[in-house]
Amino acid sequence: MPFIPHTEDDVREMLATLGVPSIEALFGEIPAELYCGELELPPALKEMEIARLMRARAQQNRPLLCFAGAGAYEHYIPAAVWAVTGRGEFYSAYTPYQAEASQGTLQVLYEYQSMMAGLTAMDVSNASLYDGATSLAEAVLMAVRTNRKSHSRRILMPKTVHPFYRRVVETIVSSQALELIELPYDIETGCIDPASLETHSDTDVAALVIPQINFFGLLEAVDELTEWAAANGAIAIALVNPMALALLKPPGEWGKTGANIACGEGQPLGIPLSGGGPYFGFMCCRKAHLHQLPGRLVGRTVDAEGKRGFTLTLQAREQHIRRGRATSNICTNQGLMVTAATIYMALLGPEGLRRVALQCHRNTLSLMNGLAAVDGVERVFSGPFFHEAVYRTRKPAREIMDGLAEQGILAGYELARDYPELGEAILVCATETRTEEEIELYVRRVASLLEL
Amino acid sequence: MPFIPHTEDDVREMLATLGVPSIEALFGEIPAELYCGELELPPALKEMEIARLMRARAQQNRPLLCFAGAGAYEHYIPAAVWAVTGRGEFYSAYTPYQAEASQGTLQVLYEYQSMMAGLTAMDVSNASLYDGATSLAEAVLMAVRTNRKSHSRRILMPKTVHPFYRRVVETIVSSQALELIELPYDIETGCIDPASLETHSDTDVAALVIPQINFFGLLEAVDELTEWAAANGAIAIALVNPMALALLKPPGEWGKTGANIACGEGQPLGIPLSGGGPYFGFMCCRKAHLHQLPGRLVGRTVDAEGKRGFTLTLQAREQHIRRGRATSNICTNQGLMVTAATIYMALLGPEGLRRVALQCHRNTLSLMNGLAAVDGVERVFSGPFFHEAVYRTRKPAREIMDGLAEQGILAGYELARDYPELGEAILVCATETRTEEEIELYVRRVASLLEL
Amino acid sequence: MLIFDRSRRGRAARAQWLPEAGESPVIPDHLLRKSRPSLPEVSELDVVRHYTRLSQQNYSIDTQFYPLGSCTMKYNPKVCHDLANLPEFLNTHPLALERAGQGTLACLYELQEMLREITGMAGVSLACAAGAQGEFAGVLMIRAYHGLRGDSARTEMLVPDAAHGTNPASASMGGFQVREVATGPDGNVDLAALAQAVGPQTAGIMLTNPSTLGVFDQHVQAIADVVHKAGGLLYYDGANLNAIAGKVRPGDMGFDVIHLNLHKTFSTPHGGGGPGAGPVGVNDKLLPYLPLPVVAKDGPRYRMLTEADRPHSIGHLVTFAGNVGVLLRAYVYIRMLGREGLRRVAEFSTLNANYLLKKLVEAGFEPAFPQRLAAHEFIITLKRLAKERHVTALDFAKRLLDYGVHAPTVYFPLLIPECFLIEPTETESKDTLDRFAEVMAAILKEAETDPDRLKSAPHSLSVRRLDEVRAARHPDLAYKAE
Amino acid sequence: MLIFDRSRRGRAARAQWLPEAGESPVIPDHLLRKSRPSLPEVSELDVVRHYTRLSQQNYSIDTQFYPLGSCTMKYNPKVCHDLANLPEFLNTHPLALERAGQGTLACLYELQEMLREITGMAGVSLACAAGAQGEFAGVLMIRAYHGLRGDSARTEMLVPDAAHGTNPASASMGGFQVREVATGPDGNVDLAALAQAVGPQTAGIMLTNPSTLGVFDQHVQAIADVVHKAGGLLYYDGANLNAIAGKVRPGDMGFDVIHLNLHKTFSTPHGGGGPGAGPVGVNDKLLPYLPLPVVAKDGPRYRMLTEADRPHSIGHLVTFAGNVGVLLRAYVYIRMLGREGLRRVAEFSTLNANYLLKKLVEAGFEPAFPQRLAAHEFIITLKRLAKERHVTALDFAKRLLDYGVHAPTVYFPLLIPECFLIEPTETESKDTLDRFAEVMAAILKEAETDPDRLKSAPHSLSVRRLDEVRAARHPDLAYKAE
Ligand SMILES: Cc1ncc(COP(=O)(O)O)c(C=O)c1O
Ligand SMILES: Cc1ncc(COP(=O)(O)O)c(C=O)c1O
Repeated sequence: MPFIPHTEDDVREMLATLGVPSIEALFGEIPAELYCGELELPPALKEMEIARLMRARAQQNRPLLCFAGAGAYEHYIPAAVWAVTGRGEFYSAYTPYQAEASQGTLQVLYEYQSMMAGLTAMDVSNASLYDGATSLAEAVLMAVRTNRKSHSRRILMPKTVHPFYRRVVETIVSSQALELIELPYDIETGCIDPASLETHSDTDVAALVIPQINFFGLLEAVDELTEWAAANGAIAIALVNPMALALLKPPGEWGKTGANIACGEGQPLGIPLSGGGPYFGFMCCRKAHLHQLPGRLVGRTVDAEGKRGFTLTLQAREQHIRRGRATSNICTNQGLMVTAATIYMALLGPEGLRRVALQCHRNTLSLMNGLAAVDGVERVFSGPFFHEAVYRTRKPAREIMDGLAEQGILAGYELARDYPELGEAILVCATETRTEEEIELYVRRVASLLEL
Repeated sequence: MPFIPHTEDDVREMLATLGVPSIEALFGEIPAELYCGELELPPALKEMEIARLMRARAQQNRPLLCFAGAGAYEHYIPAAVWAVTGRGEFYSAYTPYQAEASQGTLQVLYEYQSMMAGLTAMDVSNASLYDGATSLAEAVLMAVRTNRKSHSRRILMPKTVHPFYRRVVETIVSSQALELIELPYDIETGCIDPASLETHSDTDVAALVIPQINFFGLLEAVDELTEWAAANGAIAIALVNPMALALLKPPGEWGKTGANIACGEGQPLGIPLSGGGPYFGFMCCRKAHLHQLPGRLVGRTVDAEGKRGFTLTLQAREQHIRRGRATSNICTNQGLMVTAATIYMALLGPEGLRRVALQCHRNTLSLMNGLAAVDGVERVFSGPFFHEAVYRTRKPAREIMDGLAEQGILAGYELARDYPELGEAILVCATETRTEEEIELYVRRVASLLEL
Repeated sequence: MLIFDRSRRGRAARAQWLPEAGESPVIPDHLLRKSRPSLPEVSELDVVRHYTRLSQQNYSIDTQFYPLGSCTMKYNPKVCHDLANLPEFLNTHPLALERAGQGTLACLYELQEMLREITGMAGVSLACAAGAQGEFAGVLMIRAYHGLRGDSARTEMLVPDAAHGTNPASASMGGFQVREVATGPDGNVDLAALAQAVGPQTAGIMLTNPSTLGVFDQHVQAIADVVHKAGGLLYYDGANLNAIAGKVRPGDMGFDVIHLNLHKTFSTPHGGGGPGAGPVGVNDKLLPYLPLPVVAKDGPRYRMLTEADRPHSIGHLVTFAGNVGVLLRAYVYIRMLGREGLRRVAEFSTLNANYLLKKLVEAGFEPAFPQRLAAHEFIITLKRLAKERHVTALDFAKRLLDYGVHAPTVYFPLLIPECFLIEPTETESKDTLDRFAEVMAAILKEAETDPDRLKSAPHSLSVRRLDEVRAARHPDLAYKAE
Repeated sequence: MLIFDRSRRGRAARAQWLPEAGESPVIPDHLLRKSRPSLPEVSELDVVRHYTRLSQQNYSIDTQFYPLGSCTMKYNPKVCHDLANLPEFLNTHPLALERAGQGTLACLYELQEMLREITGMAGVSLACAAGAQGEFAGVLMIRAYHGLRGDSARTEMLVPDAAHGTNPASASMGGFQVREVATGPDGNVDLAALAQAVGPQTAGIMLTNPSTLGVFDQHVQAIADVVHKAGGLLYYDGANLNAIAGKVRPGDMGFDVIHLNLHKTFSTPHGGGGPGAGPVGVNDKLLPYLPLPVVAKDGPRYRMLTEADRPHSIGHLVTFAGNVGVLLRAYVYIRMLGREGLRRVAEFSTLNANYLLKKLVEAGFEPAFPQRLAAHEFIITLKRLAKERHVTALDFAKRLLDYGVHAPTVYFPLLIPECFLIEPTETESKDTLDRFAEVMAAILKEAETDPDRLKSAPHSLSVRRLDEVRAARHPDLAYKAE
């Protein structure tokens, strides 16, 4: 009986106290016909055995040198981040409902909110959502709720938003009678042409999603797009990469008044790739929208003696109070990931983070320069990018992917399924963890595949 | 400046407070000619860079399936052991000189002492020595100090004691005018023949070392040996494997009155192999010898309000009080390893530990049975062993070692250098971490090497 | 002290600073950041010391008994953490799972299959990030089911009044009107009220069984009949599966769709609020709608099912494949329990709950459902105390903290006044339960003799009672440098 | 509560229990254990909770300022731990180091070479497990040197009276008579006393420089001359290398043999009392005697030197290759510092010490050596307070604990009455030092106004002042079941 501390004596005494002959008797209210009998599950493994099994499973994963981004990024995570995040007191605590016995988690969350507000230059941040895609879906729902000016439920959703995010938004808002209007991109620049928004200027638009950086790694004209939203009574939803914000103008400063909501994927801030999760979504907004913000919030207050303390607050927005009319159904969020992100940001600081961002940028620049010199490779878009970019080869992208994988390299992400119009295109990313030699290796491998 | 928190402002203010123009000035008392100038050291690496370097170094190690023991054993270490041991409060604390601010470490040490006393069936345990070999050296020195009956400084040191231990004892006692008398073993049984001690019965012997299990993995006649020591006024020093004690008669129960001192290597109790260290040495003794015990001791006491607490005690034995006349020069010991061992023993408990010991025993039995059936292999000694045993092959042992290593197996330890009389002999060990398939694999590989 | 209070301009963890790389040679100036983000500037030691000390201000399973009802706060085995964190698992890029993550996928596939068996459903998807998202996926599947049959009149979702808040929230997020169904005096769903509520407008009912009242609804089959006959579907909130795991299966009770909380029943950690994982299971009726991805086994290889395989799927709910790290932990946990161990979870969590209930009743506490057996949790009400001594459940809860135990869930479910929902879980020993009962009795005595001691509790933590009203009235949600 | 108090017969962490395997089929009954070893019987949660909570009762670098003089309690970078714990390092069997541990050996070799450069010696061995063992090895080498020259009259080792206790202890363990040398009023070795003490019986002198009095002995070259002229050798206790690392080298000061404390200068953790590592370095004279093993590089491969390579070696001091895991941590640390970083360690630890000394003097504390600059640590004496207010250095130290800082080293060196030896280290910020100075000042005021507050300290920890006399008078060194 792993993890069950009861001795035979314990059981005997407990049953005696209860005055029942057996544990079975305690299930007496359950109709007998419901019992399922022996399940077909494998027999119990001792810790030593499961450790051996999982090590073997881990060996079946194949480490590839990572040049893929597309929503999940390999960044170096300082050892201190998880050494502290993994402490039992963080790891094995529940949501901080009893504030006085949860000041550790609560203060971390308050600091997290502060850092995210600082990074995005927004007023407030919630304490996390599930991931980047759900943060965008929640932002869309929130925009509709908060936009008193608009009577429509029309959302402009650029095609330069991550296709996975778009499909999640579709699933989540499907039952809410929202209309997601796809906004095309300029095939030359790979960005939204702000002029193209003019066709929507007469219509009532509830919100415009503005991705920075966009899915192709490119920089959108965020000021113009935000201005357009402001001028047209639409909520400007910034979908941002937090790492990029160390370098790029933050959503709070876009256009004249800034975006209304900023959301995105927090994984770049100290969270391992881990096959896709757990990551965390973040969401920040202007004070005016606070009461429509989904998710938990931690506030600073004082105790009975006037001493500073922290507590969950504005819970009237949440499901456990407002039930069917809450701002979201979210309950369990991604707390521990946020703890790691807080420690990551504290460790890196403004300058450390900027340097990481810049190194990613420079590495991808150098990769793309290398590739551009290869016969049979061309850059697909010419504008500036942050740390991802798209190239096209004269051979099928699949061959490049497979060929590089054989050599232990994850070449990037194939765009053909979502963007057939781009041809044999691959989205590639070189973060700060890639060395010059590795970048050169990548270029050489691509070149030799194309020579074949 | 990694790990230095000073800002430029800090430095300026501090220098102003000190009234000196530069940090250099604070070194003004050091004769100028002593400055060494720029050292030839590699330039600083960022954390990300050293992590990459060390991962590459780790890759240069070659994982071998471990069938070696000879003083260091691969046991399964439950995850909880180091998850808790590695906590900052244990990891980054000093020796608990300020008892009130170190109750965590102190209570762990007290519990450790209690467990070791329990395991060995001795009265008291110290809080650790460096490793198994130094524990034996300290035991020998202690025996001479504590043995008031003997006027000699003669120690009977069986050849069945680990040869590495014997060489360490020699180094350490070399300057103390002790005489280490080598006690031969019976070439048939691989054990000390108690009858052979008779030649020493007339001489004044200060101590007799009794290894259980001995270096060949065999079981010595501990009762007879202890009795001999008692009868001849010699201190009986038990050199024991703590894992084996879950199964074997503990030194406190040897003979009629038990051994006087028990010492050994603590590594089997939750400490990783780690290329040879850090491990820890343990030492237990009868109460009568307490004041000659080297190393730290933690005692239970009460605080000003009568509440139970723990503190370092009997420090008058130690170097920081008694200086040149201390029982040992040891200061820093192996505290963190002892913390891990304490948690390991608490997790396993008496029955868990017994089962591990038994599984090791059974695995080595099954390995030796398999090998015995191979043509060209013979067991060297016929008596019962615990979890190590010696076999001899018709081919040079070196060929077996090399051949198996090529196949990813660490075959054991070659005995030729220390025991040329045994021929092409290999000391082999299969702990609980070896599976049946691995044991069969070993046997098959040996067989096929011998067929060549 | 906040980390920002430790910040000094120019201080830094310099081992983390990459070499200065100037400015971007290509990004136009107007897109660059000019303001310095207000992150703290501190040393590595500052960070380690600050957050280590903060952690010590938490109560947690690793340090305290934590009988928080509905939350299943049981021991999180350390080995689950270690094994899920093997570098080969951690370093796999989500888009390379099929190509380079076959080991991960093997675990996920087997987890799917084991959960299918444990719940008695026909198919499982692991994608949902938490219980609430599982509920939402379930609601969407119910919607899709009726929708594809052209049954568009089904606009109502029935939810018992005792349900967890996420149930109605998920139902309305899924586009349904929520209709509450009353609870009878025995804690079961009031069948008469149900009969009243059900109709052609009923899309389904969301049920937790054992319910959040801590009792197993014996009439679950009758409920299933009523709802099914009316054309509705049954949703099972698996938050309380711990009570019956290995003994009774939601599929066998008649549920069409379910979610599980791996961070409850399967002991993945709560992390101070997440991450969790909320796999969903369905019977044959709903199989086509299961959210993506689902892991399939093609010969020796594993792959992710897509829209091409499952055209009627409700789609994707998270960016990638869900909280893989959490799923791996649950996989390890279930493999360690095995079939026997799983059943014992139910048995011993039930034993602990009933034993503790009995001890508390003996100590003078009033159970919410005196005639009922407890499932793995139970409710006591302090309404008498509130009335006679003006000591609330909240006061009592805060006083518990002083004794070094986390308080049970308070004021939930809402229909029981001044209640404690107490869930000891199977990993706590009789000794711990006995001590808890003693502490409860001691506080009860204090409530009679010295009620102010409770009203002003806690006294021994890093802060005294916090002013929550002020926090909400004057929201201070982010540090601002002065 | 002791873990034994939580024990119940039959309770167990069963995930750790291997299947029952009966009895040994071969071990004779009389060699088997009959008594059950008195280990606790507890669950895994019991273990995790018990030891997690115990850990919280420690002060540590990760949680408190810890200015313990002579101990160099600085930040232990987390990455050192992680990298030394890579499974390929952890799982290498000591007897397979050459065959399967080339990566480990590469690190050890480079560490040896870097330490050689840092100390200015001709050769380094990493084998010794701690500082004291390094000292002992050094003493044995001095013995071997004289011995091999037939110089058997050299029976005395000179040790300054301020030396750490391990120095005389190691000297006598190495078979020498210890002769103390007095310290002058300026904290330097009294040269006249030295001249008196030195002679043909002198085997050598063991010196710490900067000394444990916190000052750099400017006459070190003169001391070296005197002792060398007399035929003795100079031993350098490297416990205080932090003060001069990268600036001044023991080899250049004239020392023949040295040890380093990697767990001080090179920031490997103290672990509540170890493990450490005490590499030794020697100049050419003593190279043949260096303890084994030493790592050598033969072309691309690394190997361990043995007695065959070094027939005059004093031999082996530990079973295998020393505390490899500790050595790897130090390797990582030094590589992260690099040449520049190493020098800055000396500079900033010296800056911190002098700054703090100045602040304390301003606050009214009395330095032991007012005319001297501090090295990386310094001494203040509370003898005035002891005399006037009957408040001892111990009382003052205990009171510091109440303020959440670890106390400095007290009553060492023995020759300064009622002293504090204070070593802030370079990883602490000015803010921390300022706060410490404020706390010291506040306690000083308390000592004047409310001395009992100090005498009865600590007040805020898990225990009050412990009765050490009772502990020694009635030794209770192991739990006994009642
Ligand atoms: C009964 C019940 N249902 C649903 C949930 C929601 O699960 P989650 O928090 O994982 O979203 C909870 C969680 O507290 C619960 O207790
Ligand atoms: C000056 C001095 N020398 C020697 C030592 C002994 O070192 P270790 O504790 O590593 O044996 C110490 C340790 O406290 C010390 O401070």
